[in-house]
Amino acid sequence: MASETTSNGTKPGVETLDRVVIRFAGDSGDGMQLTGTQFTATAAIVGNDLATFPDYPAEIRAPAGTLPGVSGYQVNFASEDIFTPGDAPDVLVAMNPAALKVNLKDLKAGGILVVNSDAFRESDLAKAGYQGNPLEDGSLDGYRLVRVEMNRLTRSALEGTGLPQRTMDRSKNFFALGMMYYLYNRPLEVSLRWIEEKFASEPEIAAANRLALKAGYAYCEASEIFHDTYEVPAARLAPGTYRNVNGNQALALGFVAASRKSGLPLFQGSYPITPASDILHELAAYKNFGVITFQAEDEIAAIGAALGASFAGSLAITTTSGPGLALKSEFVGLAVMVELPLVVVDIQRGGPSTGLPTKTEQADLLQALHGRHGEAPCVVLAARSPADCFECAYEASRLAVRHMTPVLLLSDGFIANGAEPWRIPAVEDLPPIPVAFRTDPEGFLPYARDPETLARPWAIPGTPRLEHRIGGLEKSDGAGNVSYEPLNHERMVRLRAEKIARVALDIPPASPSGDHEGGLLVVGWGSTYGSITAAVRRARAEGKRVSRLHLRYLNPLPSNLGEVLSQYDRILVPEMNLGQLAFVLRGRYLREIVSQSKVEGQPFRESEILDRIREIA
Amino acid sequence: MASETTSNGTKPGVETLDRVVIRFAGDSGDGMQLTGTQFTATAAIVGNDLATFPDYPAEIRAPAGTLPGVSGYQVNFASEDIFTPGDAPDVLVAMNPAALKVNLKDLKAGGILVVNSDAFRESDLAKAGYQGNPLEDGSLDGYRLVRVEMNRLTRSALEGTGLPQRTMDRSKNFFALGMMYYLYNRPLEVSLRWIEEKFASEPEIAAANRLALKAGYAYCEASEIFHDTYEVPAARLAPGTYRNVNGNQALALGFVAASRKSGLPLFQGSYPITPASDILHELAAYKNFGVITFQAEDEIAAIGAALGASFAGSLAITTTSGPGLALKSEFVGLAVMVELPLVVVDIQRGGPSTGLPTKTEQADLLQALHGRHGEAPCVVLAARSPADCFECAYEASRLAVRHMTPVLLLSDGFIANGAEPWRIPAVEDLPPIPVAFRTDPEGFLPYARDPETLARPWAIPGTPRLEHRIGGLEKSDGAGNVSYEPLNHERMVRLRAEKIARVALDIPPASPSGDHEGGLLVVGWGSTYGSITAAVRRARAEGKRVSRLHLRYLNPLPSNLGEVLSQYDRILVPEMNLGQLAFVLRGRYLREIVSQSKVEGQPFRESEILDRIREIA
Amino acid sequence: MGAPTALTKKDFVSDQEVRWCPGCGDYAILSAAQQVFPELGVPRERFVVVSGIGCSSRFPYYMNTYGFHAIHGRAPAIATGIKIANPDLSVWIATGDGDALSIGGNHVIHTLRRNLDIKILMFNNRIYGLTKGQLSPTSEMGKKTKSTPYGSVDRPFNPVALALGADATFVARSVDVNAPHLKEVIRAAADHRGAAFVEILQNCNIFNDGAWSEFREKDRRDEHVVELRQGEPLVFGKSRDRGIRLAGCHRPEVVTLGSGVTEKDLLVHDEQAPLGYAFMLAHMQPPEFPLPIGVFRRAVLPTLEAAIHEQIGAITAKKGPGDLGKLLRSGDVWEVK
Amino acid sequence: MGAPTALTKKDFVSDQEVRWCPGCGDYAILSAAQQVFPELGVPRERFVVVSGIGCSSRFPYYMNTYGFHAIHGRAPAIATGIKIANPDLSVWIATGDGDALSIGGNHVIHTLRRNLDIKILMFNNRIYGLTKGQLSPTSEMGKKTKSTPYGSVDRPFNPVALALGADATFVARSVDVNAPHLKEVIRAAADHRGAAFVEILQNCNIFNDGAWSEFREKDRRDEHVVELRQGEPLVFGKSRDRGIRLAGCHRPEVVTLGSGVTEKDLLVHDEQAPLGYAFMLAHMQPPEFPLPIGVFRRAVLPTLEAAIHEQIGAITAKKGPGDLGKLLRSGDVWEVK
Ligand SMILES: Cc1ncc(C[n+]2csc(CCOP(=O)(O)OP(=O)(O)O)c2C)c(N)n1
Ligand SMILES: Cc1ncc(C[n+]2csc(CCOP(=O)(O)OP(=O)(O)O)c2C)c(N)n1
Ligand code: SF4
Ligand code: SF4
Ligand SMILES: [Mg+2]
Ligand SMILES: [Mg+2]
Repeated sequence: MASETTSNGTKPGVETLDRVVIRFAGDSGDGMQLTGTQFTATAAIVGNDLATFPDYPAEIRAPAGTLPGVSGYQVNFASEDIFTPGDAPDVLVAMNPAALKVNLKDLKAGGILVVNSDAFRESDLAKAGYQGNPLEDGSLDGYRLVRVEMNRLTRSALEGTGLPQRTMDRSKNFFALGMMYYLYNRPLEVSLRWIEEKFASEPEIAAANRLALKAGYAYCEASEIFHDTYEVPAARLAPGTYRNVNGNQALALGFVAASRKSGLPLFQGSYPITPASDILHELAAYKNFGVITFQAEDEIAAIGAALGASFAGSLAITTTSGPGLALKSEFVGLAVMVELPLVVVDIQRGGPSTGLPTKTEQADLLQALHGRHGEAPCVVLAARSPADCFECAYEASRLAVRHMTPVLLLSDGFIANGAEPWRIPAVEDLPPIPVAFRTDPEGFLPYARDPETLARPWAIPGTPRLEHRIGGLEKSDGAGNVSYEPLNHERMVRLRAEKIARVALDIPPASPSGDHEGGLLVVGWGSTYGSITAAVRRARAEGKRVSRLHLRYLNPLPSNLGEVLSQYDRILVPEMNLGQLAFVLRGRYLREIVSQSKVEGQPFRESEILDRIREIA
Repeated sequence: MASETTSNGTKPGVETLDRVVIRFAGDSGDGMQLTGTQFTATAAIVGNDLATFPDYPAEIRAPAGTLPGVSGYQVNFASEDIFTPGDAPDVLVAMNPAALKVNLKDLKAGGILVVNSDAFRESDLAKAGYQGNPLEDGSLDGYRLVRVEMNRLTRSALEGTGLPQRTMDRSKNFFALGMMYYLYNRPLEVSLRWIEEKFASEPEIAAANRLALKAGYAYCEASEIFHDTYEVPAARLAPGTYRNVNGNQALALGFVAASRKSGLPLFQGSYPITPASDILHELAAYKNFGVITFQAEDEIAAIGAALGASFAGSLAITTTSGPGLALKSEFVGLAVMVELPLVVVDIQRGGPSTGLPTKTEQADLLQALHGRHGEAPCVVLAARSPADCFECAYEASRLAVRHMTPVLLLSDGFIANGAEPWRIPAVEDLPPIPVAFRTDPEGFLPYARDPETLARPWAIPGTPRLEHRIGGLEKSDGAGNVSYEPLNHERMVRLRAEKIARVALDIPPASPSGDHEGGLLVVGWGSTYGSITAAVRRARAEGKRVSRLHLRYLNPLPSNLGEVLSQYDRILVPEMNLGQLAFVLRGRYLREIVSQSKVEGQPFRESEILDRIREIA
Repeated sequence: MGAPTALTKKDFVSDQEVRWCPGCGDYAILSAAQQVFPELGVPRERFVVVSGIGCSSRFPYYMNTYGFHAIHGRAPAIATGIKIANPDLSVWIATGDGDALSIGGNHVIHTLRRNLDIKILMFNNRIYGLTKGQLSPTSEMGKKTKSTPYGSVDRPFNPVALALGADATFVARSVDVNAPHLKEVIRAAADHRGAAFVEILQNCNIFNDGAWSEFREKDRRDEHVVELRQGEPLVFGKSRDRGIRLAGCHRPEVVTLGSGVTEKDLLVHDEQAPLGYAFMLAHMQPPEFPLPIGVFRRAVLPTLEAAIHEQIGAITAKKGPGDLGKLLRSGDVWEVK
Repeated sequence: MGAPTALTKKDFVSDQEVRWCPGCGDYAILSAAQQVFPELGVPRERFVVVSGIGCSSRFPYYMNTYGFHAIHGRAPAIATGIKIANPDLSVWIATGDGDALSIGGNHVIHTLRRNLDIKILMFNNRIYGLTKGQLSPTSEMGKKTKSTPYGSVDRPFNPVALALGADATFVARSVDVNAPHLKEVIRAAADHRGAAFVEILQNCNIFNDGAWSEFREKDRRDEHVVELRQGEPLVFGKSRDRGIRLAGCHRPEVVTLGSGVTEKDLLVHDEQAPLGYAFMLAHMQPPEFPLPIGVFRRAVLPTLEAAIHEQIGAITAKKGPGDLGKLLRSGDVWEVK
């Protein structure tokens, strides 16, 4: 197959760029997610650093051609290291008028705009709410407009296949992909191989897509619609083996790794919910790793089953999004009381209530910290990027098991679906997760505590002579029998709090990047990592005294955090909520905090944070 | 019947006291709650100010005679105004050794200790874990021990009734009550009348109780076991009509009042849970007020039904305790999104998880504020005393309806079951709760907003030409259709926040008692009101510069609160949790706060707060 | 329920664009409801359609009535509150197999046992549509879905049996694209005074296409379904040449008419028969049997909302309407001057 | 399930004081379980008893086995996780009518449909005991409780019918104080491979005393219950002089033996009969009928936990045990030097 891409030689007018942002946009039925993923896969293999942002509608399939039906996939690929999918695309591929209308505002001034001109008939325009035809009314004069009759060209490329016209039309996304491969001098192999595998059982479809891909490439070659082409060389990534992962895949892999390294079978209790379902889909495929996935009747049963499995000695996790976490609240409280390890993953989405299920947000932090009755402290972590999800899943598992506690792990729709290159760790380099079930009946007390961590013993059913009962009523210190004794209650409430507080001894201290002190410190958590990092780098390049600190551990906070914050003059906390971490930091450290909020269901642009930094740094 | 109490004349050696604390304690089967309630009812009629603290076991009926089976009822009655059930009883009535063992530590040094000596057989002592007999080993020398053979005396008083001995023995709590009536020169009528009504269908039981009550009284008269007796004159309460209420009764009455004054039928969706169930029991009796009580299959269905009833135009409430509030989290978020009035009552109990179901705590504040995914702000109120529950229920209803929002109302086990005199308001003095359902189809937009409150119109099914759809997906501003538009989402998130913030314009400003500035300010919320008030009064009497502020409105906080706090040098926040309000105030106002925590499932004693004030004022 | 009004289908079409996949069975159900509602003699403003979350639960947006798109599984709770608060309303639930039977199972069975006068239309596509293709509690064993890539090992519910187990007073089954039948069943549910549970076999052409082909396709369905009609024998087949007979009590069998077997030998449908009968029908499943569609059970029993209001009425009649002033002053009161 | 061990009742008595009201029916159930467990040939450490919240749910504290006193209604969820994680354990649920059928109804029906090898003992006292006397979903209509001071207007569930509706593979009913019968039923549940639902009529002598007197009292129960015994006719009465006959399919009737009616005319119990039969029995209710006790249905079907582990085994056998290093490196990978 490799021989088929020999056309990918050197071409006249190849300009080298550091980074490029392409957005593919079309109708939900146009296969844009696929196109984006393919472009990303190739960029990864070429060795670019990259970041992606899939943005798709909440409806399964909104009416074809309408604005709510528009699906987009943005990929930023670069020879330098990058942190975000990019603010404004250099190239917009718009497969129909609705896609144009929704996305044009983001395209860089003077950017390349590739449109499928076959989709701009009057009825198409009407569906998108256009009065006139933007391709003709001069409204696109500020862009490098490239009109391509993609339907016609795809059909003619596929003429020999004998496929019905509707089926042919479905391949036009590969035509578009081929064009982009030409424009950026990318190899076709990765996608050709993928087509082969994916459509193994439908050889005509495979053939159609293959032909369309090559036709798109060839069309550019022949027509010279692009005057120049570009090259984005490989990035100087740290040496190692890489793959491309999105956040949910990385979480799944992290849990499997933790299961292997701890020797505990992995049990996932889950109920499908966007954007968390993919973790279930991923893990359900790992049966030969002994992974048990249990799709429960609801979120409550899902966490209940996980807690039961934890009692029985599994590495137990439950995965959900905000509404599901709300439902699990009561059970998380029980997990706090019975002190069993459990990882609860919340892939945050736009809220409140059903909100914007396919959009991203960070507004569940306070729920994660406080959303339980009574004093019910948990460990709370947040992942900052797709690849970081692997480490966070692993770390959440380690902490849960070592400290015998529920751990809440926050991610969000942006990093769950967004992809980036991940340097694959060697299995032997993963930190150990030692587990010792209690087996000795001598002196066994279910609520005796490890002097260092205050964790209680894990004594699993099936172990002779350790029969004991746990439950949600207050426990007597040590013996763990039901106790209504006032002073015992106070002691236990404080012990549970102290147990979580001591996790701070088991995590790295906060260590800002930039200056050790003075000026502005930008503090972030979760998926704002990319935008903050990029913005701070830019601001520093502009000579601003600005540093940054990204928090993985939100409860307990690193023990030196108060000290660190006190080293800086001003603190800015950008969050995709109304200032939740800012509130927590104020309450904890009595520090004035500048909160930057964005609650649009969309990640921060680098420029938004940069602008704010410029205002206050 | 009144003539039967002529014996209650003047007696030699009647000493006048300002206040007295009695604790009745016995086995759960001994009827101590009843005895306490009767003493309280009489004290109320006599005109004392009073406060009570029933403290009963979590088990329905723990094994008779054991420590976990002990049930207690403390009543503080006074001629001055009082705020708490009292720290240490002046009199302890102990019906068995277990009751003695559990309660003795609280009795004042030199206090009166009345014991049922018939219950101190060897087997009784063993059940309570006594080695010897405390009545004989001198261990009670520090108290004024009064041994009474209550079983024998009750039996002999009931000889003529022909009742079986076991039945006779059940009346011995009335014997004890009669003794206390003698000791404090109380009339018997109130209890005699109550016995008549309560046991109307069981005349032999009525007779037995009546006889036992009088026998207890007469026995003291005859035996002169008490050298002196005491009088506690009527308190100088504000003029008006009074009755005795506990918090749950007062809540029920408040909601009925709000229903009547608003003209909205009251709909309660609820699922039984200690200590909230009594609100359901109370309201279920008010059928001729058109009150609908729906016992749902669980807490989720309970709030769901209430929200449905609200949509249909009812004054809708749902009542629960912490675990139930956790379950309702997701639905509260929906209520925030659909912007319908709804009152959610949480009678807090000891947590986390099942915790200490019959004990009191204030650890659900952060859950009430933050226990939902997404940015889902609600109004949060807390009642401070049994009688205050009436006003809070009323006010919660008013705010919910006026601002079209869910309102969370916090109470706790202490005030839910504790009783105090309530000055009954005149119906016409209750503030109006105007409601205007939208009926005009002209220009109707489901999410148009009142310019003052930002409330949306309440358009109920059945109204012609206002057909519209609401739901949990993000709404477009104004029209209320589903919208995934980024800027609309941001606008709506901020509108919902602003709507709640504006409630601050509809509530009274914070107004501390004591000094306007300087010194220590003790800030409280909820049921700590009594202990704080008493402690601050005492401290001021000692010359301390200490003021106090009790917050009913926890979200939004009064708009002048930051300003008020800044007037004082130090701030102390006593709470029955690990410092939840303290955390909120720090986060909001960046003020250093001294947090005083008590998490024993027991209310603060006046002395505990006083001691802390002395340390820092 | 109010004076008849001259409503048409158009009156029930909302201004919102319908956002289901082209070809989805939900369109047919929507159309059927929009045709039946105007014929029910209920003023439009008295209809309330409540739903949970799912493709099917988008239904209320497209009905120009009052509507409440609730949270996943909780439509019955909201509908219960609406109906009790105002029994004059005609309250409908549109729900999916996941919404109704997975997360919402408890609310459904409680609504049925309480016999609230609420109509539950459950769109059964044997899959989670909105979340893009996971197992549902009606998915058949062995099914490969996104969440069961190696095939499911869960036994599915039989929705009709479950509803009968919850003592539902009206239980029926119909098929999305069998318009006349579906409309008849919806009408029958509307006419029933009490809780109605209607399972509608619905095709999700994206994630579970063809799940019900034999019952949906015009040229095949006559061979694969048997229509239940009150008082009529259970006959089926394109040429109505087969029927259901009892081989023994509780043991139905398929027989071919002719050669000694006549309609007289067949089971005669009785919606009011003892529950064991309806339960037997509920367990008639392909391939052994044709799938019964129509009304399995119809029983008249008091509705909860009526009982609640009657009780309130009776107590109010006895005690007199509540007087707030008196209530506040009830119990032992005393005056302080 | 493991080698037989010489266990006795004593081995199953925990060191915790039993805290039910004197006279509560729960004592009898506890004693029955403590007698049956040692006879099951399961080592003590393999028993896990899970419960929700309620008086009945205190049960695990008194059993000297592993135990999990969960939150209200959620015992089946926890039990499911335990059983799937370790199928070698013998997993039991102790629950009440409120815990199992009100808040926990959905988990119960899903556990039954999935056929996990879990035994559910539901203590039905037709009341909420622990919360001091509110209506339960099995309370009879008209009942005055704390939450229904004027009498309830809710139709109750029929627990056996509901379990059958959920397609439970083992459904039985027994009575707290009928020790031999109760032990037999518990043993049968233990022996069944699959989900077992056992309704135990239990007296709450504090809040609902006498709810089941006619089925509990030694001198009355023979007249009011009919014991279901596999292959035996349905005979009852102190002198075993009456029985149940079918008046028509699905229509049972009570007949007196003698005067032409013999045991041959009676229904013969078959635990494996088609479901319509068991459902019919479930609806035999006093006063018209004696109350059936015993095993209504027993069917052998694959259990969920076995199917899960078989699937894992089969796939592992086919693909080989997972290699973590390979997994991490799967998909398109590239090297950066
Ligand atoms: C609390 C909660 N959990 C999960 C989800 C995700 N979710 C939305 S719809 C759905 C299932 C839809 O299936 P079904 O009810 O069968 O409807 P269909 O889409 O097939 O019509 C799920 C799991 C949610 N929205 N809320
Ligand atoms: C989430 C939650 N809701 C409500 C309760 C209160 N509650 C405890 S037990 C119970 C019902 C008990 O009834 P049942 O299950 O029949 O058990 P019984 O006490 O009668 O044995 C209720 C409502 C609770 N503990 N948790
Ligand atoms: S996903 Fe399936 S059920 Fe949902 S709209 Fe599309 S076809 Fe219909
Ligand atoms: S309240 Fe009833 S069920 Fe509970 S322990 Fe007492 S008698 Fe038993
Ligand atoms: Mg479905
Ligand atoms: Mg019960």
